[in-house]
Amino acid sequence: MLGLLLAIPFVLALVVGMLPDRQRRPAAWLAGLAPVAGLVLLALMTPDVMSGEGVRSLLPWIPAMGLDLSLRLDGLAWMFAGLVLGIGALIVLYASYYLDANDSMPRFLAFLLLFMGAMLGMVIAGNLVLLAVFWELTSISSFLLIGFWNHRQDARDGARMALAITGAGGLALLGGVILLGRITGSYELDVVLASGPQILASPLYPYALVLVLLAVFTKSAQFPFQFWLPHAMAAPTPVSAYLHSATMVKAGVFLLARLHPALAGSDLFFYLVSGVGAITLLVGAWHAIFQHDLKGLLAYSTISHLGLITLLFGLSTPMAVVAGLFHILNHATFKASLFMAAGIIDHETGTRDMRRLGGLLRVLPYTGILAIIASLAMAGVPLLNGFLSKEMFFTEALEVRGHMFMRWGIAGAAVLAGAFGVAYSLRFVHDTFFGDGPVRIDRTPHEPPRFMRIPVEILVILCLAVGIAPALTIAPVLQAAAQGVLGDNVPYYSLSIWHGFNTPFMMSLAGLAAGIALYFGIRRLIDLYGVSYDSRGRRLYEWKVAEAVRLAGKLTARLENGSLQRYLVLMVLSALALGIVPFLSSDLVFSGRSQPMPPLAWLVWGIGMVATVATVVLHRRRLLALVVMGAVGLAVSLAFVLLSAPDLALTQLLVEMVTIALMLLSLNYLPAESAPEPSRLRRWRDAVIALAAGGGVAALAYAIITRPLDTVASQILALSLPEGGGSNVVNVILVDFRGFDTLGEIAVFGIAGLVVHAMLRRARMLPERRVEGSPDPLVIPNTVARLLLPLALAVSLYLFLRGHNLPGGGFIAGLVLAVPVLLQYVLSGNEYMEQRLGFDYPRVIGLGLLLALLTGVGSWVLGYPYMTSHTDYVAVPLLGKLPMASALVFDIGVYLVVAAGSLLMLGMMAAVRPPLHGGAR
Amino acid sequence: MIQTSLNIAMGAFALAMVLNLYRLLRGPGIPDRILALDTLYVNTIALLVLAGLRDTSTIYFEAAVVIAMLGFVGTIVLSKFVIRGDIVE
Amino acid sequence: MNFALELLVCFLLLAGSAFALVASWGLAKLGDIFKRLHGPTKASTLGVGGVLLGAMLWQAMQGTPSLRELLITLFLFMTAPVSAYLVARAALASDASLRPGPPPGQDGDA
Amino acid sequence: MKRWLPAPLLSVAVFVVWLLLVATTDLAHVLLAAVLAVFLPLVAQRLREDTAHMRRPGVAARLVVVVLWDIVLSNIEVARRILGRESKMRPGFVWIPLDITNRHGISALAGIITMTPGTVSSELSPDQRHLLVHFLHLEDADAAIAQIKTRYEAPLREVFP
Amino acid sequence: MELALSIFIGTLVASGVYLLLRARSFDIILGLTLLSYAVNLLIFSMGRLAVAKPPILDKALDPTLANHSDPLPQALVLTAIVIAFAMTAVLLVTAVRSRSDSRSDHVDGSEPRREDRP
Amino acid sequence: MAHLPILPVLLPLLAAIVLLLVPTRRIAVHRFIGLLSCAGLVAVAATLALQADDGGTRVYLVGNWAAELGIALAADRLSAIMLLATSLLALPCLWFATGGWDRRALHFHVLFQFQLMGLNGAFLTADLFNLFVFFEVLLIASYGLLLSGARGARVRSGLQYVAFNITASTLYLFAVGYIYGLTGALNMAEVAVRVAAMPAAEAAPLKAAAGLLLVVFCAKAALLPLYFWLPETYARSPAAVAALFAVMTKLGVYTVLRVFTLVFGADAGELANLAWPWLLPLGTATLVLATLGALAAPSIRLLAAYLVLGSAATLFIALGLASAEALGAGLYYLLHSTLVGGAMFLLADLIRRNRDNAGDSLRKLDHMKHRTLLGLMFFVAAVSVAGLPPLSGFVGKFSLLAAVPDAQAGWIWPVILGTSLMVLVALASAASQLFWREGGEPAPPGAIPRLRVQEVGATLVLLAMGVLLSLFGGPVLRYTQDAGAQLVAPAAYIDAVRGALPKPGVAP
Ligand code: NA
Ligand code: NA
Repeated sequence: MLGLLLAIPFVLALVVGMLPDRQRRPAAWLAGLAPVAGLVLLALMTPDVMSGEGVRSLLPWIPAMGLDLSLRLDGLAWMFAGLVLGIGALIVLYASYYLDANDSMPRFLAFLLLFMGAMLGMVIAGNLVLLAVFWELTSISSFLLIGFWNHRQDARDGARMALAITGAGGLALLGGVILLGRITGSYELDVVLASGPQILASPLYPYALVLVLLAVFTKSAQFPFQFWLPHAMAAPTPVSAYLHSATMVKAGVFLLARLHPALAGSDLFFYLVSGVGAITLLVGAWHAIFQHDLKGLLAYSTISHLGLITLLFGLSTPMAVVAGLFHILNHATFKASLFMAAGIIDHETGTRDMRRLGGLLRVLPYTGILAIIASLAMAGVPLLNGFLSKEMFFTEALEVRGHMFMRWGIAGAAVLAGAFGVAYSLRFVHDTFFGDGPVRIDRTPHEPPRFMRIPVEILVILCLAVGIAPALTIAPVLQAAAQGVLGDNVPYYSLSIWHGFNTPFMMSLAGLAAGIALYFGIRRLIDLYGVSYDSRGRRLYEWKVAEAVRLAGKLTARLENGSLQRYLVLMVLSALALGIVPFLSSDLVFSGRSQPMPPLAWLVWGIGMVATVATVVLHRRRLLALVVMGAVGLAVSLAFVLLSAPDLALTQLLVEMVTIALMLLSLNYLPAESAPEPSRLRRWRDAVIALAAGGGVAALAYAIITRPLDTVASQILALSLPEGGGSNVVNVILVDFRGFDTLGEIAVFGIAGLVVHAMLRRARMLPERRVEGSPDPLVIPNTVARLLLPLALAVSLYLFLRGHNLPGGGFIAGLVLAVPVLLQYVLSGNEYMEQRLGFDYPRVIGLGLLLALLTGVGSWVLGYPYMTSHTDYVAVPLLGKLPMASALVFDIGVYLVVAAGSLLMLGMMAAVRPPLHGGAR
Repeated sequence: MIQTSLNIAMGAFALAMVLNLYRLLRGPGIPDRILALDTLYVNTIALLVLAGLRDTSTIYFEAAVVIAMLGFVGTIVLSKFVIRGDIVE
Repeated sequence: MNFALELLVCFLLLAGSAFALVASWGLAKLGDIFKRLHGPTKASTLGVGGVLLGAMLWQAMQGTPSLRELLITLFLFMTAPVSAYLVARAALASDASLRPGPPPGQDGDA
Repeated sequence: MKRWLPAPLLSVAVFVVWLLLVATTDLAHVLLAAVLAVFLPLVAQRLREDTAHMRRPGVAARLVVVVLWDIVLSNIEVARRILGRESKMRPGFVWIPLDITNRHGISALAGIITMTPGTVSSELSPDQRHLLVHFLHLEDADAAIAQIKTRYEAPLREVFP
Repeated sequence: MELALSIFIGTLVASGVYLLLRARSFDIILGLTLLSYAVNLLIFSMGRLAVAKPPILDKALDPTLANHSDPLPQALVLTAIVIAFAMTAVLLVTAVRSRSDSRSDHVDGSEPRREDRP
Repeated sequence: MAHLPILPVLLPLLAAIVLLLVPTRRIAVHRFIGLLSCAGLVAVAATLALQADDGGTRVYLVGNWAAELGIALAADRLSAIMLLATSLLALPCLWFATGGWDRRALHFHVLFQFQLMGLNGAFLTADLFNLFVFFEVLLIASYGLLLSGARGARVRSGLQYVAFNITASTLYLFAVGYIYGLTGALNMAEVAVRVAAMPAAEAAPLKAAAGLLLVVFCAKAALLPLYFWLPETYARSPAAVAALFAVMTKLGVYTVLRVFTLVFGADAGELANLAWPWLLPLGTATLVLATLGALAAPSIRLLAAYLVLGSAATLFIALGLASAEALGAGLYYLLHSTLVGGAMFLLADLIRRNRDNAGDSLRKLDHMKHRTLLGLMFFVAAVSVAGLPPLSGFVGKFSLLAAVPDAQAGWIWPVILGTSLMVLVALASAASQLFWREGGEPAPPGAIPRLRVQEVGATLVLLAMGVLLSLFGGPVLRYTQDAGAQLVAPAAYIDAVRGALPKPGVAP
């Protein structure tokens, strides 16, 4: 049943939200259904609540984080649920008359229901995490509601501010919740609430308390976070009436009540909560006096009343708790009705500015009376509900324990706040309904539609009923709620309206008198209408946000300056740092033995070193650098030859050729020289970094290669011939042991071809230099190159076939095929080649990959893992037995991909055409 | 005797390569350097063959063949670039 | 006989390497690109050729006759002139002052 | 025949090259070489619109011998010049008028010139009627032209008509 | 020999890193090429150095590391060479396209307006 | 079924091959094949995930060689999670691209499949060098995806991206080289055993090598100070590609997680727990900076990029804590941020195209078409990204907070909570700017491309996944926490990989 209660608003929100804008009436009916149905369900559950047992339901959700859909309806929750649903019902009714034709009714009501559901969820949550979830949901949905009139700047700002402040509180709540969970070992409310002493004794308690209080204070607009609330008044009035009387802002004090058993009882709690409450009480009330906007006045009044409630919970005596709960109810009723009245006035006059209003009792007598009664309740005038809870407050204020300063301070604050409350209530009534006016309004006000008034009437009647006959009306509710907070500690209290001429009563009277005097005193002393009140909190907030954004932008631009040079230098430096740090605490040991240097190695070494340095020195003249780098490549290849790696040498040589060709092809579209770099400092810095990197790499390499190594390669060597079927172990590794690498490698190669294809197919680029005149046919080289081609094909095939046993293999062979074809491109031109060699290279790449893939899959048929190679000897007539390793077929795939990939790259680079509409650089 | 001549021959080729390197670095023109690189490759072929002879190993052969057959590709491509600016037209 | 052959091998190796060395010496020493061009083209023929011949002979003496080195010679003979030709063309292209006049009887835009 | 063996000489070359590469005369490889000898030129055919047709193998053989001998001489000659005083050199360019028109012939001539005494072919005129030759040491241009034309071009014209 | 090779690798790295930190795309490509030489030699040398012991099995020799150089790093380097080539190709084409589109071969896409801050 | 662990690699490869063989102009066929492959991957990944939930590690010996000799793939919970995240992201991304981008970028479908192949391979392989190969596969495919059809600024940021990643890959090779030189093995499990047995005297070089690895992984995962390239590159990528890239930073995170729990984890003797002390502060700092970037982002795509960056940084905090619980929370967060981050990029593109003139600028005002739908989608995405309840971001962040030990809570909590708040502010102001304000001249009707079903559908699907992730948070979080527990006790993985026996029989 609790689940249903919770689900109704959400489901209906979804339904209502999907209605088209013009379906205003159905939307209102459906939306109204939610609170009404909820109230019915709540009523059905009332007996269980009253009996003190409460209702519970549990649905596992995310047990791993201690978050379950645990719902729990005790007295407190019941009271709040009633408040949320009851006032919610009235708000829906009110809103359906309030919104005008331009506003999307379904959307508004959907948001409202969403919010209602969130509130409801929060109050009946039986799990702290779940409570936090709904807590944040109220922030989110209130964002949508406050910003509903989003064409207005103040609405947008107000919404964002409310979200930021209450969202921040919600985040703090998460922290608090986790700490509570850590202390008690559970997030279940039943457990947490029963662990009060344990929590108070925990070293984590202060942190948990502060975090939870942050949530409470932000949500309930306590000092110094109160400033968001007045700005939330940019919302449509039904929203204000709902959020700022009964629901949103009450969430904070609800949490205070909810966690009272777990958190209250320490000095810290007392001083923090009651201190903040007292300050807020005064600050809010004082500011309320000087508002000109009806809703602004009500907003500050709300802040003040929330301060009062907070203060009461801070006092923590059972009686104070009861008073707090009582005031929650009372405030909700009178404040909601006042907001609605303000909305009606706004609706009828087009303004909420009290400086332009006045004398409205004449034109809106009925609404006026209602509003005046509610204001009196707000002022704490006897026979109205506000009086009762205020008197309880005075009683408690007198019984404050603790430091003397605190005792007197709170008692004084109570009287003072009472006076302020009277003053602003007076202002509300006086400036609106009496005196001159209204002025400068462009419409004729008259009483609002019948149904728009009904909610106000109901609420005002409640104010009266409670004020006159509390025992008959509110007593059971309060009792249940108090039981929810205090358990068996509910004190005896009397809800009678008359307790005799005791001190609290005298305080009430004093406050009343002082308030009246204050109001009229102020009017006489200063030009109240001239006071322009500006929210310092808001200004501070906006300045802070703007400043934060500005600083963030500056910092970001500073860090990410779009310079690749910086990004790369950072990477090099990071590598240097992490490479060097280990040696700070231990030395790099050069322990091993070196082999003597063969004479030939000196040559290779010398060529390599000299050419490398020369490449750097000459790098700005690019063609030159390229030629010199050719010598580096040669030296590296020779080093491979010398050090027993013939396959590597071959590959390096061939790749070198293709690379040079590619670089030259690109160089045609790049400047011939690198522009000089202006900063000498940077070059020196880079040189130092480069030397450090080189030195580090070399030292580490030397230290490693002079020590012995126990490598898996010994097994590979042993297995290569008997099980891999080849005596060129490198090739056996490539196509068999680590054939999977090769599969990836040829994929990379093929993709590179595709990427180049994709980037250049439609590209038109203007070459850097263009020699005039038609291209030279280069007859002589051409003739030779064509003669060479079939021979090169033969060599390529040869290298391919023997690769498994001797240096060679698919990759090398593929390049040996590609390089002579490249030569044909160079000598015969692109057009000529495309006419004659118009292969669909991407497709050949695909075929090669397919072959490689299928070879591997072939072993599945035999029940072996992918790429298990199978060597078989096929008897061919005349030729005898030929070895047919599946690895060979795989190598064909490699061959195809490499040849097609490199030709695709070269061909695409070659085929680039100049732009259609010339245009010089 | 053979060993000695082998060593002398290799030394000669090594020296030749050093001279090539000198030209490669000195220039002055790009064609000079291309020529130097080309010669470096050619001398390398001989060096590889000699090394194979010395180590009685055939593994150097492939590299030698490939350089002989395709080593001039670099020369052609670079020269073509100097001649036309665009190596494939 | 064997000694004579061995002597021949030595001669071939030494002569080849000597030619190659001289060629590279020329490349390093001579003053302009066209003069330099002459040495290396020769080196790739006789220099490497001599070494290859010696190598083949030696291998035959060792009982592992191989003609594969011929391939290297074949390819070198095919490619070396092309290299020289293109380097010469490049030299002509990169420095107009080196270029002689057009062939007799033709315009200057050859 | 022409369809399957468009360039018999090339086929022979492939056949020989293959056997040289594998360095064996196993029946399998001989067969494979034969297959390749047919197949590879066909593949290469895609890129070659004209094929070298050689005549007069005798003349060709004689030319080869001459050229090989000249190469040896050329090396000695060039070595002498390189080792000698550079100031004594009289390098120079000569445009050699060509009578040979076959592309392959011209290429062969250019190659031979490059490999033989003191000469490097440097450029072919666009109309393919003149070959620019650089001489390391040029004393008498006309004599040089005459020598090249008789010693190399004439036999080449017979081989590549 | 180990020391010489290490020094060569170090030189390649230093040169490569210096070029890598230049501002022009082609310089970076040259730098990366040098770095890839370096890394190839490095990986290769991690199998330890051996002269005249190619990892090609011979019936006469036991298939052990005493007679053959470590084939595994060689196979790795082969893969690395190929991949580096593919990457270079893509980088080159990107550099060319970037130059063509932004009319600058500066890696940041535009000529520096004021003096570079070091 | 025995071949299941290799399917995530072979399936996209096969698809790519088939796509290469089908002519490019048959776009419908291309789309069908691509989507089919992605759907297949989802199925395979889900099956693997279910299998892996028995706590075992499935080892697949490619080529039937023992793991240390050949290349082994290993699928445990972590791998399964990554595979699932990838495929779940890929399917909608591809669907989105079929809205039209795939026509404009040559080879789009092929490259997309290759990218998946690379990602999946990287998530599965147990071999350090094979990891490099798959890195390269996915990187080069990503270059293609980024650059195909690109011009102007996109090419330039592509150039930076390519150069940066090639440098990182080179660095990786250095690291792998050193590691092989020190341990003589490449298989991670084998390396782990050898590392653990390493005498203390030799630890320093190994630490240096591990440090280089860490730098590379962090460059991929975009950790301070190596992330600066990311925002611009991602913001300039085509939407479907940027969305897919949301998993790329996670790849960096994955590799750190894998290698530094397995090889340099708790059991690594002298080298135990090498990475974590670096990651915690750097991750925190990155998170802060990424959030500031989000706060200041001038465009919605940049905003999305910073959010993705921030999510990776959050993961690093989880990594730095290195407890089973934190890792579990982190992995959940990884799933969430991958899917929702992807959605954010797709959404950014939809928003950009439905504004008249201002594009995705958050500075300029404009008119927005389809305001309600897009606004709603943005709202859901924002709630999720900001870590607000009840969506997945909340679950992830909350579990992470809960996993922070008391000692570190004092500074990690404020950072995580504070950055959440800033993200909230940034998103709220972006939403207010985009959906609540109007300005400028409205474009003539028809000038704005209409919303395509594929694009909206794909975005909705991704958002829905985020919602489902929260709805089924129970089992998912349980799974990721089990995965976390598996990671902090790597012995089982090591034994499984090293103990896997090649199948005896006729081979070779
Ligand atoms: Na196998
Ligand atoms: Na071109």
